[in-house]
Amino acid sequence: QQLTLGTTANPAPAAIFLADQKGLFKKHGVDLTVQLVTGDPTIPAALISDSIQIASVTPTTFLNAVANGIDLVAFSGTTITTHGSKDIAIVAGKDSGIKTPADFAGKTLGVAGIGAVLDVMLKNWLDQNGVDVSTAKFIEMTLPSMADQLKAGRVDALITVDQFAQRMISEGFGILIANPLAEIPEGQSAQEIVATRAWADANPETIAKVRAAIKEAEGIAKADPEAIRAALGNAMNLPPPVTARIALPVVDTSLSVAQLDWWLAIMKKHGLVKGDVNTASLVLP
Amino acid sequence: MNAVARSLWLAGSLGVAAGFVAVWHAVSAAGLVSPVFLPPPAAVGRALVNGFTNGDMLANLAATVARVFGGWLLASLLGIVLGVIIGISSRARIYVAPSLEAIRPLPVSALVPIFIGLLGFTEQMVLAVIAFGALWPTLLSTVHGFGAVEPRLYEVCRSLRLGRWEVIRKIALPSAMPDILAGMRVGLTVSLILVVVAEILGSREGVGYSILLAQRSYQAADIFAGIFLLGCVGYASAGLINIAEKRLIYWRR
Amino acid sequence: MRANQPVIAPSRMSQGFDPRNLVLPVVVFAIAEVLALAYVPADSFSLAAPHDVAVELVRHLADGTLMLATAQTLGAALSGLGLGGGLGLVFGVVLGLSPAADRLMSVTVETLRPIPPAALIPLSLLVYGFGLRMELAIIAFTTMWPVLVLTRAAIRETEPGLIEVARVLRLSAWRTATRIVLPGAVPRIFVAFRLAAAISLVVAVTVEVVANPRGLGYGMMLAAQSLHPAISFAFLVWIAIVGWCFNWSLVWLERQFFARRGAE
Amino acid sequence: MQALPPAVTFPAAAPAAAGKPVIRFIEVGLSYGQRRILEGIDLDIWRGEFVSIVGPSGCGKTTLLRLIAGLARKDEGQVFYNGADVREPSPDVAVVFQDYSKALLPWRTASGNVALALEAMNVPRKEWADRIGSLLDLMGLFKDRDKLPGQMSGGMQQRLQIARCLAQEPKVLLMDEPFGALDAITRQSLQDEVLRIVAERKVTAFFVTHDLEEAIYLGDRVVGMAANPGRIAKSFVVDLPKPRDQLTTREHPRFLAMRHDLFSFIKHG
Amino acid sequence: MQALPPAVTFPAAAPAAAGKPVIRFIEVGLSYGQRRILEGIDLDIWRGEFVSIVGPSGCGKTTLLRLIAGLARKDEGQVFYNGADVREPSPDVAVVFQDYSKALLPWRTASGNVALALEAMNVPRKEWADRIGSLLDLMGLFKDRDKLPGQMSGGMQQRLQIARCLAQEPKVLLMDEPFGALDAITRQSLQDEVLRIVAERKVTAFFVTHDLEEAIYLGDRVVGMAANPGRIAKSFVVDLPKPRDQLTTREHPRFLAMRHDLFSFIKHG
Ligand SMILES: Nc1ncnc2c1ncn2[C@@H]1O[C@H](COP(=O)(O)OP(=O)(O)OP(=O)(O)O)[C@@H](O)[C@H]1O
Ligand SMILES: Nc1ncnc2c1ncn2[C@@H]1O[C@H](COP(=O)(O)OP(=O)(O)OP(=O)(O)O)[C@@H](O)[C@H]1O
Ligand SMILES: [Mg+2]
Ligand SMILES: [Mg+2]
Repeated sequence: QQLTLGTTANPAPAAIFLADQKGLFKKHGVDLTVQLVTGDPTIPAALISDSIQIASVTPTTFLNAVANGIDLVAFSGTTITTHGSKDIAIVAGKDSGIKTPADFAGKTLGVAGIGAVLDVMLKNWLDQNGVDVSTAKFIEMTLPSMADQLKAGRVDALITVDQFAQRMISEGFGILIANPLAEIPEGQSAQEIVATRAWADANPETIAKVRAAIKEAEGIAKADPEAIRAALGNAMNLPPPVTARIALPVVDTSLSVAQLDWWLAIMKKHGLVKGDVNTASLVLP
Repeated sequence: MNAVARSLWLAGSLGVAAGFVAVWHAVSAAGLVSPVFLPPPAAVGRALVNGFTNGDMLANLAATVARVFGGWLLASLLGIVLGVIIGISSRARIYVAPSLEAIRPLPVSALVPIFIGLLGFTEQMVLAVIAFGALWPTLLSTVHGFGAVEPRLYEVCRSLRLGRWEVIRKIALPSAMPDILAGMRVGLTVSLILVVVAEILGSREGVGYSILLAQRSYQAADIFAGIFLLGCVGYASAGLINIAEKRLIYWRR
Repeated sequence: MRANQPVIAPSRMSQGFDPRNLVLPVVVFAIAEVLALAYVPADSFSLAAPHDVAVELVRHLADGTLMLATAQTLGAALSGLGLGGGLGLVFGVVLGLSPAADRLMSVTVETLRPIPPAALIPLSLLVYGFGLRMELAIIAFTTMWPVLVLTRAAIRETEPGLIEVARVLRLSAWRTATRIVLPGAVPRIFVAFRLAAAISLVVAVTVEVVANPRGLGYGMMLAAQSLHPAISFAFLVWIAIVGWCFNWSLVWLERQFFARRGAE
Repeated sequence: MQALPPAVTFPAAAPAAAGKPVIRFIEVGLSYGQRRILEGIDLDIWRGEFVSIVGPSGCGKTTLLRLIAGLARKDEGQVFYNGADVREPSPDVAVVFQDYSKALLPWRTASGNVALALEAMNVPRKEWADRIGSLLDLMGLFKDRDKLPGQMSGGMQQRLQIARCLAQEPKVLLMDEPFGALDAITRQSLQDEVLRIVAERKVTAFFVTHDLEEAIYLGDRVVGMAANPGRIAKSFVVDLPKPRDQLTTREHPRFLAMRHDLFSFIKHG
Repeated sequence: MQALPPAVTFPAAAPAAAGKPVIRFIEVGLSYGQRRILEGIDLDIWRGEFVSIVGPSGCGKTTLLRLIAGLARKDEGQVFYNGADVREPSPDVAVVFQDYSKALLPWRTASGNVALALEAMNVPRKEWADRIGSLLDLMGLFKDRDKLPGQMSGGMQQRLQIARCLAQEPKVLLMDEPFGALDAITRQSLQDEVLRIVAERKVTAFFVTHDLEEAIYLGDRVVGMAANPGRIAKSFVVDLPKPRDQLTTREHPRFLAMRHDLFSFIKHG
């Protein structure tokens, strides 16, 4: 059986890239191709249409899909957050007048996608720091264009990932305000590996094989974090200087209902998910 | 056609549309397509009612309609002016037209970053994006209309020694008017399509933006409610163009 | 004496190729290059200087990746245009010839027309999955309307005298359409198709950018996401070139058609 | 021109043939907006009859012809063709339009324009070449058969339209100033051709013209219209011997008398 | 028609006025593709002269007229207007086109179409109403002034075009079968109007017609063309007294003699 695994180009599914490049899927008896897709939100439809059978999706996409009746289940995690990770940064413009969290009220803030992981992170951070989220205006922009937007003063602050944040700060037009990962409990799931419930029910052995392959990749990653760097550079075809500086994610493929609950609670609080989700049934044992 | 006949035709037309809605209902009732992606018509109706009573659908609609018409008028004006210039000037045809032909097929979504770079996340940016995309149908039709003027009329102008501007204003534009209006009709549709793109990429509140948010959270009924609103705007504006057509090409009937 | 030349001219925007066509693009590129040298850092994540774009363009052309992507995008655009344009032509002719059908369909047509292709992507993806078919369906849907509207208008432009000729000859509806109305409308229908061709390309690329992992749009998006702005712009420039060629071949076809018709 | 003979009277109505009329107008009236164009038109045309219509410019001749063709709507009265109400064009009827330049397909050659009529009648394709060739020859257009209408002179276009109508082999031929753009000689020879064809095929003809001599020369009956509103003000039988001949007929004293009569009718209404 | 007088000869060339000709053709030739349309055209037209052109359908009359108007290109020879090469239309020259229905703006009323000429000449707007009114009146179209061309009969459209050309107050009037769609009476009265205007304003006229009598009645000179290739085959001065008059002039023995002569020229080439 020929399988396709869909994911967007980002560091979270590092274990998958690693397993793919090391031939671990083949080794465990699955014929699997990794397909990069350009947007997370299209993944549920692609799963249902059977264009891809497995996907690595962000918790926001996953929970939203489930909340609206798309019956997906997760059977593995990818990477988790740690306080030490600088992967995500909240950066303000030099001339925006933002120094402290309180200054965010009423400002224009850039995010990569309304309702997506970074957006949720930013809103959660604002909320934790006592800012009324509803006073701020959120604007969508692509990650690579964020530096230009901030420089031109089109947004007052934004949430972005490490390599872009470094550029803004080192060139002097951005000020690092916070590292939101340091302010949430450690060990939150960055992405989950999912399939439709129907497919998962029909292919338990395949799932076991995929899990085994990813587990093995996790082992390699834990032993040699630099292996991830190469795998990410390869999989996403990054320029070598970027690959060299990329902040390495922490691979951890265990997944618990509690991790999903944490996301769900924040999303609910900010009205980013409608409907009820029974997280207990969402993680395959 | 008198008022009675007109309303009968409208009723018939609504009947046909209702037929399509019935087919849609049957499809979703039979479960042929997941309701997550194709909601039943009733759910869309509820979403609409809910949007107008609880949400800010009305404000969104007003903002979007203003953008569509602003952008479309800008596009039509640009299209006609450029079309006239290309229609009459061989120099414009040599130097400018080929470049226009090359940027014509560029996906607007790929160009939006450039527009944002120039204009920021502003209302002007949204208008510029719409104008850029909706300009082509009118431009092409105008150029064609100018080429299709009865040659004898041009000869009349030449023997009357009308100036260029007069030829344009008195002969070519009226004669090309049916073509121009047809182009503007298509341009309006393109504007409606682009307003969604522009609102999404420019983060401007409106029907398009609400469609995006609904899409992000898989709220199919809200997506279709937004589409339905765009459809209504489309229908209403088509009616306006019909009226314009009746007044501007009275001599055709 | 150039007396027979019309004062105002032809229905096409551009004729054959002329070196002077390149003046404007060259000037724009030169300005862009100067600006880029002055303001764009060499390792920018979102902008690139024209010469870097040119280098990437040549490289990707040489290694065949661009060609494969072009084939995929163009294949989808062409087949979508064929399907959508064909349907639009048929419906446009029917609605143009029959005022009753036109009035009955008006609500349906006018409300379906503005459906943004982006809104159809999830639905089409769901039904067809990744690949040619989902893209084709959206392109066909989007290109159908302009062809329909412009064909309908073209048909209404038919010289009333000729319609009367058809009536007194008692030509069947089919013959009236094929012998009188369509030949007269052909120049305008070509305009419609040239417009729809550009739209088909735009929609193909958009669908690829948003969802479909194939073709030029996907390549462009992936390059942007993996922080290769020069490659991304190379794709964009290439899309412009492909679009220009696409349009040019339609103009060429049009000219062949009229040359033949003139000689017939 | 010799001195005119004293005015004579001519029989006014002409139920020349027995049976029912092919075309029958009963109290037909027609208005455009407030303007009354036709009023109280009563006219019967019999099988094989050649009726010439004359009248001042704008009096409604073309409108009358379009009523028979089924191309115009009437407001009052009735128009019958072969006993049936005229609702739409009949396949037996061919129309030569006054506005010849708008009645030809600009993208088809002379042959192609004639072929249109053959297509309409489903004539087998192998017969086309012969029939098109002989018709174009008849109209003196054989060597121009590959020209497009835009490459033809006014007179050539007019003849081409006549060729297409003859290709229809109609039972009724409605002609609206078909020879208006032709020179005297071509005109005379085509007049004779039309007379011959009409006689041979027993065609009923309705012929609008401004040339009074032509109206008499061709007609079995001449109908004179008056304007404002358009109505039939005169109608007489042309009792000149047949077959007619350009020289002798036109010099026939009755011809000259009729001509004079018609002229003064047109002049004084 | 009475017995014809013995054939007479007429002076062939007519340098009626002194000085230079207004229009001068020198060895003009023209082809469309392989087909030779005009060959070796030599023709001088003098100020105030009224030249009638006759010839078989398709012989090149319209083409000749378009050369003077600056609307057609020639392949050989030269065409001069007032001593200068004709490159493009001159403001002094008005053209009445043969296909009248194509030469009117379909979106303008009768008044609007005449106004076009006034606009072209920058006539002050307050003079328009009067001038348009009197021209339309002259053409018998006053009560139709608010009609669109599509609502007018063929003859009305033709008259409207003439009105527009007269509004130009041209020095040279080129007319291509301007009366082709008019009834005999309207035609005669317009003939007289044209003669009057031409004489009053000393207009030079170039008049293409198929009506031989009309050619003689109006012309100071009649030029006969032959076809294949189009060339000037006959040219004679009409030495009938002026002012002319529909009754006496047309019965003048020399008129009849010329008519006969022209007829046999057209017939036998
Ligand atoms: N569509 C229309 N709207 C208004 N009036 C019209 C329309 N069509 C024709 N008429 C009027 O009807 C009258 C008769 O027109 P018709 O064409 O029958 O005249 P005709 O006798 O053929 O004249 P001619 O000899 O000049 O061709 C004219 O006064 C004309 O203005
Ligand atoms: N564009 C063209 N291409 C080819 N041949 C042409 C073109 N225009 C005119 N001709 C030919 O030139 C010849 C002369 O045409 P022209 O219109 O001058 O004739 P005419 O004397 O005005 O005839 P008529 O009395 O029928 O109007 C015709 O044989 C015609 O076919
Ligand atoms: Mg008429
Ligand atoms: Mg001519």
